[in-house]
Amino acid sequence: MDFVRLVPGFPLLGVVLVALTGRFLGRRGTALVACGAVGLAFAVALGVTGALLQTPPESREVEVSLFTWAAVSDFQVDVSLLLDPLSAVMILVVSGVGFLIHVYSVGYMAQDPGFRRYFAYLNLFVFSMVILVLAGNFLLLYVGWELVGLCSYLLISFWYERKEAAKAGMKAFVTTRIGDFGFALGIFLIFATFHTLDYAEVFGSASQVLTTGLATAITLLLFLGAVGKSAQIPLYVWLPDAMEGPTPVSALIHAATMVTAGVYMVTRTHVLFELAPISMLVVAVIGAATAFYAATIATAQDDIKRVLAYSTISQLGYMFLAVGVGAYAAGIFHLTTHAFFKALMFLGAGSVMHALAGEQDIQKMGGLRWTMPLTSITFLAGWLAISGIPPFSGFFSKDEILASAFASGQILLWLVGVITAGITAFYMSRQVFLVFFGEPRYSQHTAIHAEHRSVPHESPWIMTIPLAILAVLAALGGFLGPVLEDFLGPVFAASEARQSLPPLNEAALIILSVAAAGLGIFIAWLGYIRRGVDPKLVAARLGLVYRLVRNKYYVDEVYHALLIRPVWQAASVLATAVDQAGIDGVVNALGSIMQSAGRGLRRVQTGFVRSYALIFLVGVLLVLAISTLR
Amino acid sequence: MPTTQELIAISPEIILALWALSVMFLDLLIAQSRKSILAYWSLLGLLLAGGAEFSLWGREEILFQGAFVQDNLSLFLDLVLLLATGLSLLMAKGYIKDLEMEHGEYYTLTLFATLGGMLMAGAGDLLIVFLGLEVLSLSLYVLSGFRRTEPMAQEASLKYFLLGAFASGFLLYGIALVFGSTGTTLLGGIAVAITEGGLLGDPLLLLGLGLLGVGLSFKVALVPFHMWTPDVYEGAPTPVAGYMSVVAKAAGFAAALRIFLSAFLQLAGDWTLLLSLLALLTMSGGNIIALAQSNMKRLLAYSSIAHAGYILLGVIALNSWGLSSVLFYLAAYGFMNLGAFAVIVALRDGEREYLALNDYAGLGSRHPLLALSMAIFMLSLAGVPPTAGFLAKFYIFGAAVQAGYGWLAILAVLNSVLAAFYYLRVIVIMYMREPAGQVAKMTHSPALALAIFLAVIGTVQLGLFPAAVVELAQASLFPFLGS
Amino acid sequence: MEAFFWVVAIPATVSAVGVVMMRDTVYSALLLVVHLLAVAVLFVLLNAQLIAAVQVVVYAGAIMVLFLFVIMMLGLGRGEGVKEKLPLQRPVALLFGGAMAILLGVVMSQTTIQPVAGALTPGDVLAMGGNTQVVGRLLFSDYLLAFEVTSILLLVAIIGAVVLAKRRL
Amino acid sequence: MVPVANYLILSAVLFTIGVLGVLIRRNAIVIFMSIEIMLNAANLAFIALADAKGSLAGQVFVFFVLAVAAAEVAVGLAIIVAISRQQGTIDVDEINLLKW
Repeated sequence: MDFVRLVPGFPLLGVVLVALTGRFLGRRGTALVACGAVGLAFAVALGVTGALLQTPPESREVEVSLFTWAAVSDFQVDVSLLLDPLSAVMILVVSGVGFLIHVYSVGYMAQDPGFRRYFAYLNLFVFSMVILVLAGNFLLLYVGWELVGLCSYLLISFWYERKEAAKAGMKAFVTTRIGDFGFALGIFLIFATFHTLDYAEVFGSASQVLTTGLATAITLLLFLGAVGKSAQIPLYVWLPDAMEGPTPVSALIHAATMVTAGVYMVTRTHVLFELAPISMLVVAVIGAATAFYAATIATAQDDIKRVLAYSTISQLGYMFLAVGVGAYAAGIFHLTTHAFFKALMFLGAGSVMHALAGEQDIQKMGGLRWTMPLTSITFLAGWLAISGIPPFSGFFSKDEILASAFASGQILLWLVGVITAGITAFYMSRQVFLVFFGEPRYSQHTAIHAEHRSVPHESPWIMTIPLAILAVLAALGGFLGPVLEDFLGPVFAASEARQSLPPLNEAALIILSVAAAGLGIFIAWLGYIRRGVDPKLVAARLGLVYRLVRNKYYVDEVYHALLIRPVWQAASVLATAVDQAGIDGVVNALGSIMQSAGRGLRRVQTGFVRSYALIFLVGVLLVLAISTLR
Repeated sequence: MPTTQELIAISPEIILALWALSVMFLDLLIAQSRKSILAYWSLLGLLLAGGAEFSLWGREEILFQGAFVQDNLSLFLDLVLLLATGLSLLMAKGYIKDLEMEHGEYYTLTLFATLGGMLMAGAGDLLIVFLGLEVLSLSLYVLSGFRRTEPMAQEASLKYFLLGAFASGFLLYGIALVFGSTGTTLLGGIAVAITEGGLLGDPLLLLGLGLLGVGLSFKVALVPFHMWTPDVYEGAPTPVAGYMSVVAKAAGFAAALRIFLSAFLQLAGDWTLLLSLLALLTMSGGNIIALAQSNMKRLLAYSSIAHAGYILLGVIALNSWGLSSVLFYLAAYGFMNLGAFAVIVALRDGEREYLALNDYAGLGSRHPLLALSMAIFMLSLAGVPPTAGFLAKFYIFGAAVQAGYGWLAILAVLNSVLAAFYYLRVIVIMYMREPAGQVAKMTHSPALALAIFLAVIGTVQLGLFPAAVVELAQASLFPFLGS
Repeated sequence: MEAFFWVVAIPATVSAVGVVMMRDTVYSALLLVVHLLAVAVLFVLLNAQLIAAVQVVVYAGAIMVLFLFVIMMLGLGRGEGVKEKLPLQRPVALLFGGAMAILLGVVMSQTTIQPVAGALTPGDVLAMGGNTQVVGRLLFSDYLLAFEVTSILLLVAIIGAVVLAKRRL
Repeated sequence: MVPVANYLILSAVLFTIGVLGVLIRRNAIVIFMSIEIMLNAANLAFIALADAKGSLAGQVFVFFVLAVAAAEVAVGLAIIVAISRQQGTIDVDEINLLKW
């Protein structure tokens, strides 16, 4: 199974080819190379998974060491790839969905002057993500982790001429860096405890070496990294802004793959998490809270991509809920189905925007099911999947999570999950109804602007075929569930299997969650199709609540008032030359403190040699005092 | 009389000294228009000296009654110094021609400065440390002011000189006190005297060591002894600034390693508090002030200060891992930092240099390869994987954790998070900002291109396949700490 | 002997203070010569005859002449502008300088120096041929490398001085 | 015999005077001369300690320091001459282009 190295190998080759020879390849050649690289990676991923299936379940774990990367004294890190069912599933998702999105991008980005740069970044992303999931030790995991962050940042600010895009990229990079900081510390702590970073060695000796306190510290730090990368409370703020990037990027990185890295990482290190019950609880609670919280925000967003972004945050919350209650296979299962239906919906949204000359406000759409039949049908498949309507994929995976939560005794979290399922069905239905049903509300101007056609048009085949494939997967992917859980079984063998519920209870749970989804859809239907209830009236009636939700709970504003403004004022006292304006986000605030501290301290550098000598003397006194007066 | 064996063992230093002299003589014979021959001639000398270093690998020679030691540690450091010198000469060749200061003395002084650094790296006696430091410093005072009629260069030279001589005074006073306490200036002798004389708590020794540390701190630019750095880097010719940022720092750390390992190892425990404080001040001070810089050379000056702080962590850890990571860091730092300076040198229109950060706007589309190289150096300086800078930081921080300075490592990681801001700002400006006017012009020169290319290769190579260099670094420390 | 020490130490200190205090640079330079000569006398008291001689000939003689020459040639008699831009510099410097002096002084007043094993008394040195001969021999045996490095250092200084100060290269 | 502590304290005092000269004076030449006082103070400490220790190594060291001082003077004065010619001042407070 050595040829697993080709999975990262092909995309890397793609990057090199596109970057170095793209100029000569032309658009067609570039597209071919980039898509081909990822397609081949997918083929290899299929091959290694097949090979893995040939071996008996207990021995499905292959470590391929490429070379010794770093070695000091008795400590050694190899660049090694670990292929086991978990990473096999992940590379299949990454390269498979990645391939479809590559193909879609060929159509979507056809007119863009940055075509070649785009595909170089995209290939680099696939490479980095594959490295992340195939890593055989924490250091390589960290490398992949940082690299995907870098790619995400490059791609969010891909259209850097737009100020918002550049800012959003910076915000994403910096926010996730706060998480990465925790992640790095966690790795350091692991290293300090185990004196190795190899998965097998760490996990093998964890139960003997770790005390509960230490395990809690390590896992909470690791989880901080996951919170940043997977946009959970409180570090979720970057993901909605990340929608400034091209839509296929949002589909690939900010829905299907990179943001799930946190879930993957927690799953991968579940041995450690299980030694720290508190951390498990934290993961589950944060997951459930984020799921609910982001879902409520999504109900009142009008931007087609922002709805999907908050929905992604919410669905990631579900996955964390799953791993938090020990249902790792369920978490990965939902990760997989989510990759299908969320990528599908993002690409569908992209197709819609493509048709409407970049319009993103769902209030200005409507009736598109006639003009864009394929897009609408596929989008509907995604809608039913995420809403949890059987037999669409989301139903199976979400139900699995809820059942696990219930079985683990976390009834409250289960309840939150069910309510969230209802809200999810509501806001997704609202979006579908506003976009594809009812009367067209887009202005003639928009439509005409779109390549001089009076009617919005269906997207070219290169964009619709990936949509169709994803739609099939989103619809039928749920049936993969048992296979997947069976396949993943050995990885989590050590953990206790979920106590199975009596069939009757199981059925009751299913009925409850489907009922919640149905209710959500029904309310949306009432409000947006039948117009029996006027959403505006409801909004007015709800008053404060609506405004809270509509304004994303004023988090940005609260951050601004609590952190940024005071800091800002303090900063302006520190340095008079604070001339930048319009800074938002807690992170930028931190940055601005440092910037103004820098500006302040910079003044110490007066240019007078005598002041330098004086500071030197102060240093001498410091040194002498500490070294003698002990 | 020195024995033949001694002469062979010290042959790299001899070759370099002779080469510097030969450059002076050649300078007389060569017409002004063909002075660049001297650059290649000097490079040949560096190669020969480097070859001599390689052939001496694995030996451990104590020469001149203990005044000089040629062992793997000094050879490793010498190679770093020679490499940095080579890169800086490649950068300098076109630069000094365009800025009308192409005199043979430039090469002579550069070679002598490197020789000074090599003497520090192999010193077995505080006297040799002092003399090596002075050879290095005097050459650098002159090189910083090599653009003789340029007020900024003169100012840089004067400031560096006055503060450098001031610091030398402290260094010398420190040596005097150490001598007073132990009765010798030989490093090995000091160690013996400390053990036999029971001098562990001797106030005179502590005072002396403190002052000695101050002198070296000045050279490697630790806060608060760093004040000269930004001004001198900005005023000095760019290749000289790059040279200084690596060679002076590496030589300073080399001397510090020598002195601490050979003479004061027993006192090491007493210094952790002080060194930790200095490391903290240095990292934070450098990074925070760098955030507010708008001149590329000053930015790199503050960045180099911050890097000295990181390197100090490895010295504090004082185990074989920590010290080998110091060596590795110096090598990695040499490549990435000189690379960044080489890009600055390349961004030049004849005499006009583009030094403002804003001049880098639009570089990404106008000069894609140059911008890509700069991006690699910046990412490496920021410590983003899989570059040399990442691995170097990982080693150093890991060593700190292993030696029980987890809190220091945490602060260092926090610092490198902070540092990412200003390194990335350069990348953002290059790729994501439209230039206000004309995009900066680029000077094409094969030598310069070679320098940048080598630096890129080094930065990437040490990031991906560092094993060989790490092994060398470890082998360098074997005699001191065992494996 | 004790009295003689003070007779020399006080002028050495006073002249050093004078170097720092004098407004006219020429006076500073001349006082520095006095200071160097006084210290040379102390060197003799401390049995370092060769160094004392070198101090007088090279330092007080050659180097100070160079200083005076530069001062005269460039007319640098008063090299300071009238306005003090850093009014706090002087008090703060005195504060920290004083602190350093006290710190050093306290440590040094408590110091007792133990002679090294095999210490040489002045009588021993005399028996070996006198201070000049013994130090001279050391320079060319144990300190050969340092001696050679010093030659390079001086060469660097010469090149440097020429590069910086010559009008045309 | 004069105790070695006397010499050491004298050298500390001289050293401090030199340091203060560097800090307080603005004339580059006087600053430079103050640095010479510092070096000289260190030399005095060296010689005194060499005498007390009974080791000639201290004297040899001072010999080299004198050579170093001479070299520094050559370079330092050259820098000062160049600046004085070009900028017409050697007041270090006036030489203040590089800052922040």
